[in-house]
Amino acid sequence: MFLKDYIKEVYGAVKSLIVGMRRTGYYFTHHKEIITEQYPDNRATLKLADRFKGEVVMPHNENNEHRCTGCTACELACPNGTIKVVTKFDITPEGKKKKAIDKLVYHLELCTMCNLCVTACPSDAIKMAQTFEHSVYDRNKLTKILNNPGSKIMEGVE
Amino acid sequence: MQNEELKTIITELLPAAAFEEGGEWLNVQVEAADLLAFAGQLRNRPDLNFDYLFCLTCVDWKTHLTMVYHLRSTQYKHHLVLKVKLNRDQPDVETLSAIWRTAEFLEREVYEMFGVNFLNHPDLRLLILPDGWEGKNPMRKDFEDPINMIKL
Amino acid sequence: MVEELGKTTEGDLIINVGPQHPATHGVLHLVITLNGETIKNVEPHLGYIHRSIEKMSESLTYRQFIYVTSRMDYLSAHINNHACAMCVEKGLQIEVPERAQVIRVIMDELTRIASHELWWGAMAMDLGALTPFFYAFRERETINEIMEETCGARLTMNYMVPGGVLQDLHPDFQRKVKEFIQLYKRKIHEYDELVTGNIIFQNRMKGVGYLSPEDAVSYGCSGPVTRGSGVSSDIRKHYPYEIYDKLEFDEILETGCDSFARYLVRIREMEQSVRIIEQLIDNIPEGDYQAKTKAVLKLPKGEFYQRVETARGELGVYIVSEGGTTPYRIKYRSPGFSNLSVLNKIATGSKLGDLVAMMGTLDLVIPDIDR
Amino acid sequence: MWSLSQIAGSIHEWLSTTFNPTIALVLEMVIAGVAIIGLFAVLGLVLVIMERKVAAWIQIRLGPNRVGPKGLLQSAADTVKLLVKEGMTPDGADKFLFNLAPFIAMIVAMLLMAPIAFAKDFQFWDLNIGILYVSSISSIMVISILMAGWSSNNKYSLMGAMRSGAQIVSYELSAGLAILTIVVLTGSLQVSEIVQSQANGWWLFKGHIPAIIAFVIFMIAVTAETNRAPFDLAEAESELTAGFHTEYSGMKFALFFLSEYVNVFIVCAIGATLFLGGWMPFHIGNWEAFNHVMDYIPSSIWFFGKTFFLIFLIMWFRWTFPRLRIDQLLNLEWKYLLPISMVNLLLMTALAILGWYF
Repeated sequence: MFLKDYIKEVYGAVKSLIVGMRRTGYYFTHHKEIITEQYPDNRATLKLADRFKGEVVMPHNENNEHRCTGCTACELACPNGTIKVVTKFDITPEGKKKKAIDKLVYHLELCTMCNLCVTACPSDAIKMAQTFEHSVYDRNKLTKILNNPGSKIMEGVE
Repeated sequence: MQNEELKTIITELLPAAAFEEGGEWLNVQVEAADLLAFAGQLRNRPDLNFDYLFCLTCVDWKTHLTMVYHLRSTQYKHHLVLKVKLNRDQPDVETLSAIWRTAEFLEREVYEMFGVNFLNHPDLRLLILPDGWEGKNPMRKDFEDPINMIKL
Repeated sequence: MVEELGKTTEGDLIINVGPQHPATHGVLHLVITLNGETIKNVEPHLGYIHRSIEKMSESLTYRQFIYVTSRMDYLSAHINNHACAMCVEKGLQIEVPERAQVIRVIMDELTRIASHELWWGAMAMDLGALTPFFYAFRERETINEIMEETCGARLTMNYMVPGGVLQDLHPDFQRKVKEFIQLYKRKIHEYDELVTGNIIFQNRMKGVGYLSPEDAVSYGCSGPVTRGSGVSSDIRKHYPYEIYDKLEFDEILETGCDSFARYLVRIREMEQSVRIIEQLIDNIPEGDYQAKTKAVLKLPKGEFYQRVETARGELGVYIVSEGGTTPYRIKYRSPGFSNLSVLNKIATGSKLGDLVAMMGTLDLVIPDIDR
Repeated sequence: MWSLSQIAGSIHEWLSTTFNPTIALVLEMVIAGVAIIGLFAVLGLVLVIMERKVAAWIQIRLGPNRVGPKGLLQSAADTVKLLVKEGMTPDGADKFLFNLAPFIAMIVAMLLMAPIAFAKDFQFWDLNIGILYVSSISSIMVISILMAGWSSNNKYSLMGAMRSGAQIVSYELSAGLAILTIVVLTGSLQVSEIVQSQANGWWLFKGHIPAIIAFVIFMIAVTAETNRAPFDLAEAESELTAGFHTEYSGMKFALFFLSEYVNVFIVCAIGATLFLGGWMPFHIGNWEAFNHVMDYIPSSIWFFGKTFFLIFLIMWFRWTFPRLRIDQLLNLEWKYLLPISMVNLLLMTALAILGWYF
């Protein structure tokens, strides 16, 4: 009886090992199952999801105009102090003073891509871009100014 | 067991207990001196059987500290929130680690974060803060760290 | 150090496992007293990744503090966010639209599967089998891609907001999830072939790390750790939130009380999560994905406690509000912290090699312990 | 057709005709030494790249594919990296032993090369106790591991070394008994005679079930003896970070690494010699045409083919199984392998006495 159990035990053990080896052997011989993505080489075909949160950008149209009114909603919504809105006063053709942005400073190094600023923006001035290769040699380069130099607010955006 | 039933039993056990209204669960406020005996009864009385201490924390109210114990019975599925007011300058309270073993770890965290001194704790040492930490307890409201804390 | 431990006698060996060690998967620091290969005492030293999220949350608004909690238990980030969002909703008495509830539950269960997949691979790696890790990541990757498509990120999604979810589902979401379920069902038997049925693996797990049901309750363990000891503790079953009370799923209980029981609980929990997703994926109701909320949220004065079942156990969010825009005090009851406290109890007397098996089945995520 | 023995013979002839006998002998020794060191290095490179590719394919990855054609020069690049790295010696270490240990590991591995028959009539030293020599020299290996573990002055290293000491000493028993079953059949310890006795069929096939059991036990035992997964407790990276070579870096680490792979090669070569007929081609009974085709393949290719097949088996084990615990490891040896191999040896002796083998 003891011997029978002993042999049964050894048989069960060996069988479980062989089952495992069959599985790894299957993958060893079936190379089409390989899932490696060769990242820097596949840059051309690499497609990120369109909602991917890479960095905050401010889209400009062809006349170098953006939609930002300088309301600082994004600055208030940001949990990390990533965004600083610097405002100035423009003189409109009617001679009135109007608040506009001078600079929208964005600290990429502090950003956690939480998307709160984009949802907070009442005029859809900022959005998330799908870039992700952010590494640079100088930390200062991560501090970005989102509005292009000389850009103006689009007509009709309040 | 419903909150009302619990209330009557607890009033029997400890007439000095004060109840707070408004919360999801029954809130009971007891004196620090009564805590150990009262907690033992909550744990061991068969019809209460609060065997699961699922949250232990402390709140700094600037004038005083409040220990908050969230209790649950895995058998009857009723809840109780136990609160103990502590003196802010000399916060001493009996440890509950003999009743619920999980309290040992959670109390160590409260000890270093709030400076609450747990009497008769088996192993009251710093757990999260680095060895040789001196100065104030980080989770208290008046804690200031000009280097690491960024005010927005 | 020697005097500190107190229990040391001559001939004992004290080794530091961590803060940088291959088996601790993070910066957990265990000071282990050994007698030969036998463990006499395990003492965790925490705080290497303590970011004081509780203190941080005190200065963030009710919309902002949710994103920080993704960084606690980063493997079930969705579920952490979910707990916080629900706690705020509880305080404001916001009615969440049904569509948002269903989306949240699907996301939670996907997160749970992803977390268990990673745990499975990492635990097999701890025990010396390096191959399962890659098989687990193959499946997890598809979940991450689904998350990336809908939420815009792979790990720290920040998808839950008070009142619902941040964005509507991606149009491809349902198709992709169904594809994932098919892939999962096609591949799950490999897990049994490679690991569960393997005799070496079973010998490493069975009878290791015995945790009695009484201890599991007394030490405040939760999640698969208690269910491996036969204590029913699934928050989704006992204190259902969102639409869990309308769903059909089983609470997995194993009575082995050892590492293998905890292992089986997690493996079978993945199947239950798939079952939940299958029930919901074709029945996502139409409607709003977010309730109308004010721009600035102010919780009324009071205390609010909300708990959910994360992949690791019971996560509680305790908010004390003074009526302002920021919480007065937040306490996160993290499952890992209590589960870690039991390690000394179950590890004493076993071999050093067993320690990695126990840490593996306790499924410790260090940022969740340290917060 | 050229063969290794012809090349060796012509070198010998040219040397003996050109120089006087003493100088010729010295030159031959130098050539043999250089050849062994060369083989040692080449084997290390080949086995490392092979292991990495096997691991990658099992793990549904591509593996190294950047350096050289299909990544074949990856291990050469790694060697260069290890060579230029700083070889650190920890402050608290026993410096003499610490620096000596990797060399002992390497020297042992090189000594073990001597009696292996690489091809027909091509052997460095065909001594009449070849198999005994191999099993005794290979036990010196444990000394280098213990030395490394002790002198590192690191608790992880020490534990790894102690584990490996217990492991190697106990697994040598079943490896030895498995070898003995074949020695019983051939009646000789000389490697060339063992190979010669398999001219009409390999012992794995001729020796009935006991030979197969002995082969399985041999493979398990040598996997343990070379400290490879699932028996890699000496380095157990999830428990002991890197075990006995935790403190080693640069070329000293590389020597350990290299000697591990060369040891794998040697034990597999011994296994191929004992059970799979060494350099003997594969013959089936009276199939003259088939046997002739088999004979046409050079003997060195037969030998290396068999050896690399066994190495692949060991790699396959490594990338499939979890690691054993120390007490289970010793249980496996003392409760299962040792009794089985003892009974097996008895059976084989009975078979040999009765002549019940082909």
